Amino acid sequence: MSELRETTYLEAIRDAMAEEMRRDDRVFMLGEDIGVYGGAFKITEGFLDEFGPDRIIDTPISEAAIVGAAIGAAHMGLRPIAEMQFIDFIAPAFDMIVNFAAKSRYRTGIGAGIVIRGPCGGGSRSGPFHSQNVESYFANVAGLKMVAPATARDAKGLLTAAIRDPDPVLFFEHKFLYRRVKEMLPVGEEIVVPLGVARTHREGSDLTIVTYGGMLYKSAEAAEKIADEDGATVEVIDLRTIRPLDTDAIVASVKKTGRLLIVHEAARFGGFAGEITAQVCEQAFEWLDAPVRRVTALDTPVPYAPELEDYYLPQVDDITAAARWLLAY
Amino acid sequence: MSELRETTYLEAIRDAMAEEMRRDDRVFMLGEDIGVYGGAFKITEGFLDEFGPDRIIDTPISEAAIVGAAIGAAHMGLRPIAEMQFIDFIAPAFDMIVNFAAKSRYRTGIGAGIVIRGPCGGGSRSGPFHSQNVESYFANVAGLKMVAPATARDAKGLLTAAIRDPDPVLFFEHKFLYRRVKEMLPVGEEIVVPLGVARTHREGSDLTIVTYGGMLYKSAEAAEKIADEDGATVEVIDLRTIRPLDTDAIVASVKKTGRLLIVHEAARFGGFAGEITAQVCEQAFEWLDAPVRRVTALDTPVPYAPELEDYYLPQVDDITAAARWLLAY
Amino acid sequence: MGISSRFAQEHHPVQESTLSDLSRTDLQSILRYMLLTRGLEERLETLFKQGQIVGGLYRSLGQEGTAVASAWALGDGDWLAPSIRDMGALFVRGLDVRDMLRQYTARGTSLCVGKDSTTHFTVPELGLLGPISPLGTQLCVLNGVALAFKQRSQPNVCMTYQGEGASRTGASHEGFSLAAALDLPIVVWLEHNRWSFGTQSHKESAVADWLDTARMYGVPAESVDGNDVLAVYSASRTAVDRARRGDGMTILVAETYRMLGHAQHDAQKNAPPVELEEWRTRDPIARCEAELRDLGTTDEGLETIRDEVSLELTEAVDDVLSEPPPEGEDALTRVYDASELDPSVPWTRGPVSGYGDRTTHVVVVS
Amino acid sequence: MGISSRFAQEHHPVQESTLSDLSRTDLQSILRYMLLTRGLEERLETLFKQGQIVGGLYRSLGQEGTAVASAWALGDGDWLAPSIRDMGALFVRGLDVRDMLRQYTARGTSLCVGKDSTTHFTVPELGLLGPISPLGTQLCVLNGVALAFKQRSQPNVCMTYQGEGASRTGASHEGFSLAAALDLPIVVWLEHNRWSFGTQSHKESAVADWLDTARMYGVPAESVDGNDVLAVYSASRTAVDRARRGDGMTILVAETYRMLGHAQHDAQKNAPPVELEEWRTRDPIARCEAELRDLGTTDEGLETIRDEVSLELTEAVDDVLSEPPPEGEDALTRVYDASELDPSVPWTRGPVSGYGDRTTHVVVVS
Ligand SMILES: Cc1ncc(C[n+]2csc(CCOP(=O)(O)OP(=O)(O)O)c2C)c(N)n1
Ligand SMILES: Cc1ncc(C[n+]2csc(CCOP(=O)(O)OP(=O)(O)O)c2C)c(N)n1
Ligand SMILES: [Mg+2]
Ligand SMILES: [Mg+2]
Repeated sequence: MSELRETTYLEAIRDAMAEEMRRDDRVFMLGEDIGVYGGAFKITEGFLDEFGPDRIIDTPISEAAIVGAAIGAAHMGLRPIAEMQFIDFIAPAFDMIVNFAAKSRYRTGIGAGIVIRGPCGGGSRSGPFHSQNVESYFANVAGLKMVAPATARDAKGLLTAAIRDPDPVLFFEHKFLYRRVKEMLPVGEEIVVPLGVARTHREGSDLTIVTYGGMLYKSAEAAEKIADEDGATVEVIDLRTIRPLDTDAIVASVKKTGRLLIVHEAARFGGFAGEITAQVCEQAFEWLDAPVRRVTALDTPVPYAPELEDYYLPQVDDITAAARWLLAY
Repeated sequence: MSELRETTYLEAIRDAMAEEMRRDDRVFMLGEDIGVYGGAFKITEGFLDEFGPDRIIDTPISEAAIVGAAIGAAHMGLRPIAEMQFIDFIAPAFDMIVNFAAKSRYRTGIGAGIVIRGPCGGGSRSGPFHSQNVESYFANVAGLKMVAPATARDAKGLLTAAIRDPDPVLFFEHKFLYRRVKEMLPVGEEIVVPLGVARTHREGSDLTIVTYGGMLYKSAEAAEKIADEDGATVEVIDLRTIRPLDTDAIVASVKKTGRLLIVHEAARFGGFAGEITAQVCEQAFEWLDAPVRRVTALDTPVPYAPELEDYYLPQVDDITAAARWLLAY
Repeated sequence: MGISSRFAQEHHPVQESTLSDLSRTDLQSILRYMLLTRGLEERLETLFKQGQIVGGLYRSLGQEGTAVASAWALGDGDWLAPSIRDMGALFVRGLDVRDMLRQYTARGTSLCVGKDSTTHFTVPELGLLGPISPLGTQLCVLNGVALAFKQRSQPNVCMTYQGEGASRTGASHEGFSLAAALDLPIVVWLEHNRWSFGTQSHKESAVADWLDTARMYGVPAESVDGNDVLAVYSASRTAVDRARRGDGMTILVAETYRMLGHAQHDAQKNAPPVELEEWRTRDPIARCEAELRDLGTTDEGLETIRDEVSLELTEAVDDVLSEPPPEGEDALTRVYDASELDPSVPWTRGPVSGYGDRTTHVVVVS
Repeated sequence: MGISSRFAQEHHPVQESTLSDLSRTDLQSILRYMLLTRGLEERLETLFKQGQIVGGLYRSLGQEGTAVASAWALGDGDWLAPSIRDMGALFVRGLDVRDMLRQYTARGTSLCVGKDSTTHFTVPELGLLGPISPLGTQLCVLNGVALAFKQRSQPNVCMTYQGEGASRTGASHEGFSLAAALDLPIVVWLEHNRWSFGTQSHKESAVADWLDTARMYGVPAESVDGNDVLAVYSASRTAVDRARRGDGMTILVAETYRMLGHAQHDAQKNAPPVELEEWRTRDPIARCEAELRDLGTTDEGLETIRDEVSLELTEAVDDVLSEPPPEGEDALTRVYDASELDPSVPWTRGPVSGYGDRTTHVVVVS
């Protein structure tokens, strides 16, 4: 039973990769400025010294080539972790991910067990190109998996599972949580959280909030507020994995509460809330006592000025208002 | 009142571009093999001779550069039409579309009034990379518009509107319809169909089918079958424009019929049916007498062999079965 | 699974000639593979006209020499990544002509079990990495294979092919640039066949000497007569040895010509007759036969090779046409790898029960 | 709108010197713009430390000469597309330093009305095309501007800048390749400043001579001392004239050095001290001042320029800091162009009524 240490979300990600690289020499990393520089967010600080230039590879600025090389290495039985300096820069690799990685097993029988990870999300005043949530770009792509951890434990456990997964996994790290979210975790101890299983963050019986990533904390805060001020109990489900989706967990909760609010940080139109709504309508329609609602960012790019970004992002008051509307329905 | 001529879906697209180029010298085209060769589907046959190499531009194989040049030309007040030889090859231009074109007006106040068009969809045994429906990749991207015509008249009218639109429009032409769909259209007469307005293809009172693009005909066939064999009337709504979505038309129909079936050719999970379901739940929940259902392709890439592709694609029987399930609910 | 075991028997290692010039037997084998390629493509064309081919058919007439003679320079454990026009190289590496027939006729027995066509298969047992349609991407993926060789200090090399049209894509540039930066053991053939789909490449680019496009990456580059199998082989040989020594990537420009349209639907009517005429005189097969005659191979000898090839093809076509197409439900298989899945994870259970129609599948695993 | 009218008055056309060497007044203006750039960046750094800057701050210390002297070669109606490190070029083209201050402090009065930062603005009135963060894309878009010039047979040219790091992206390659193929009137500065974010560029690429990367596109290319404003100007001048004549693209490689980290958060601790030392002696401003002394400008004369610049900056900072931030609701504006919208089209009506919370906006137009 190893000692516990306060571990940030960022450290949990670093530990998952370092420990897995120590355990399994098939695991290696490639990306921009991850070696000598230690990564834009210093996540890979010290990795070059410990694992050497063959396993911590500084690449040119070429996201498509980074993902491509990861796919080829995976074909050879290696377990590559490709870092996108910001997840927004996954866009130039879109073709490589959607057409090569995702379809490889289906077409050829040879899988592409790679992890593509990087910082996503807003709140840090980084403007339209360093704040995006990109899950919806890939939501309709069969063959991919998508993960969005909210806690330090899940960040470590899901990343470990993602590295071991035989299929391509997009791993979205919310940069706002990197240093703000902390948790006591056993030092050097393996944590594996299976992909595709949601977590009930908070139990409740009057309303279900389904969320993931950065929005977990605002949702929990709203739930808290409602418990204190309205005496109603809100169940908060943290999806953890976006694709594949743990529909069973969502449906079970909705059948209990009869009310569903979906909260995500990405824009509203065409966002992931749609898929959740569709599946709940298909599988729990008769249990719904109120319309399924969603609280999301606005249908605009992510603006840069604090006043604009705060208005753009879903806030606790928005969630509370929508939740109360549902409870009163 | 000009004479009518039988016009295929493909000819309607050709006419829209040729007529608009004759009317407005700001309109020009760029793409791969559109000039000397006349286009992979011969849509631009003869264009080089009529409009010359400055307006019919053969480019290198570089979709990002094609879309980029279109954006810059639009900044200068021109009205570019960028052809993707197959819409699948829009993937390498994803970054350029999502990050440059879509966000330009929001960030800088300068719009990017471009049309990106190309053949989409399955049924022609073309395998995983020449059969895709890509609307969901872009559904969550504010600043874009997306159009998917099903009839020859709409193909001409929507493309004309798209060319005149001040914002970036993705125009999806279903290649299975190119030569199979015909209609009598007035020769050389301007047709403009506004973006964002759905069309009621068939009136009905017992069930609403919402669809677009290639699936219109299978949906209509199912509706026909049900009318004949079950005596129930199905309303078929052809969205025509996917983004922005004509929610009013959908909601009005659902409030009338109380039952909604969504049919699209793209895969199910994370497909566009989700957004439609979410909006209907938000705006017509009390009018729903049955769960919203969807008939879509399988959650796999598009397979190549006829046996596999037929199994993969939504068929009339699937639509009929789902419709009957809803009617019996 | 079935595939790999099949190859376990079939795969016949390519002998490595140690000298950079070829023995007569080598040259006869090279001729044989070129004839096999051209012969198979002619059969496929017939099948296409008979409506037996699913989708498009892409010929390599006039370019067989580049594919075959370059692959001849590879050894056991090396990987090869062909474009759709490099079928010949695959046979050199041990692929059965039946496998190409199965691909084009979309058999359930094909390497892609009917889910994809042409050379779009990946077969680790043979060291074959197939392309996907979006051009330029394949080199980026092959880099990863080479990276694995390097990490395991395994003395193997990768060879791939790219058209001049494809070399205009962003992916191609990123692939070259990363391979050079990481000093990967890769040989890239830039196939300058004068065409890109329906357009002459000089109409789509300002490149005067395609060798310049190779030079920019800071690696050795050479221009080669792509229709001269001896030249192609020795350039390949040098480049392969260099890569095997650990001295990194080489880019070879094959000067050649696409003698037919992009695919069956393209009559290539814009091709200048003089150009076609000129290149017809440079046919790689005719030139290889001439070489062999000089080396003493008799007309009977050449006849025998042709007859063997023709017999092999007839048998292959008969076999494959009698093989079954895939079953519809197979469309649902191998989207994800089932082998490592935890049954306690809900989505792995596959189809959602409820409506009982097949469109309610959420996620499908094999 | 407001913006354009503002520029209508402010925009002072840059005089075109007809000779390829510069007059002393030209050189004094160039010095002035370099001082303005460095001075502004120093003020911005102070503001950054005071927490007045929103987001990152990117300096061009040591590279001011390339940006300023190259832009000096442009004329009325020409377009310029800067990277985030080419602020100096913008002032030459008529941008007010206040506009950069507004960008970095996220004012509602900024060219991006607070929606984006740095040089990410596009101002047709000044012929300025801003970049977006994804590198390599800007050149592709500038090609479209040049294409418009060509179609209108308008004798204007485009100039842009790209780091050696950015030149590894696929978009960059596609942009160069298309510009060359279409013979567009563009001058591209490849800024070889030895760094790409936190990594020395030679560690990320095998390119020995960056001029090779330019040669591959089949257009004229030249290597230039990026810290020598005279060399930068005359190379730019020649390239601009060539483009204006209709002879297409030129690629110029600026040999220079990024004297500070990528952004404020980067101390550039891996920079070899000797390298920094060596390049400090090549400071473009010091060298330009020396030139001017040779041409007879007195120390008083140089003092005066410094004082004017300093005064201008103090006023600008005071003005801008007193300007208001944007209003939250402005986040909803100009996603689409409202001016041409047909009110009968449902979605143009904007927010969906019903729940009355602001998260129900479906689509927003300005
Ligand atoms: C990214 C992308 N855009 C467009 C196409 C369509 N396409 C298929 S082959 C081809 C021409 C390829 O020319 P080249 O690379 O020279 O190869 P060749 O056909 O001459 O062997 C094109 C444009 C594609 N496959 N991928
Ligand atoms: C496609 C893409 N990937 C990664 C980044 C992150 N990034 C921003 S600047 C930079 C380094 C750019 O180096 P260079 O092009 O040489 O310009 P310099 O900073 O030296 O002026 C990187 C990697 C990006 N902006 N775009
Ligand atoms: Mg070619
Ligand atoms: Mg640099």
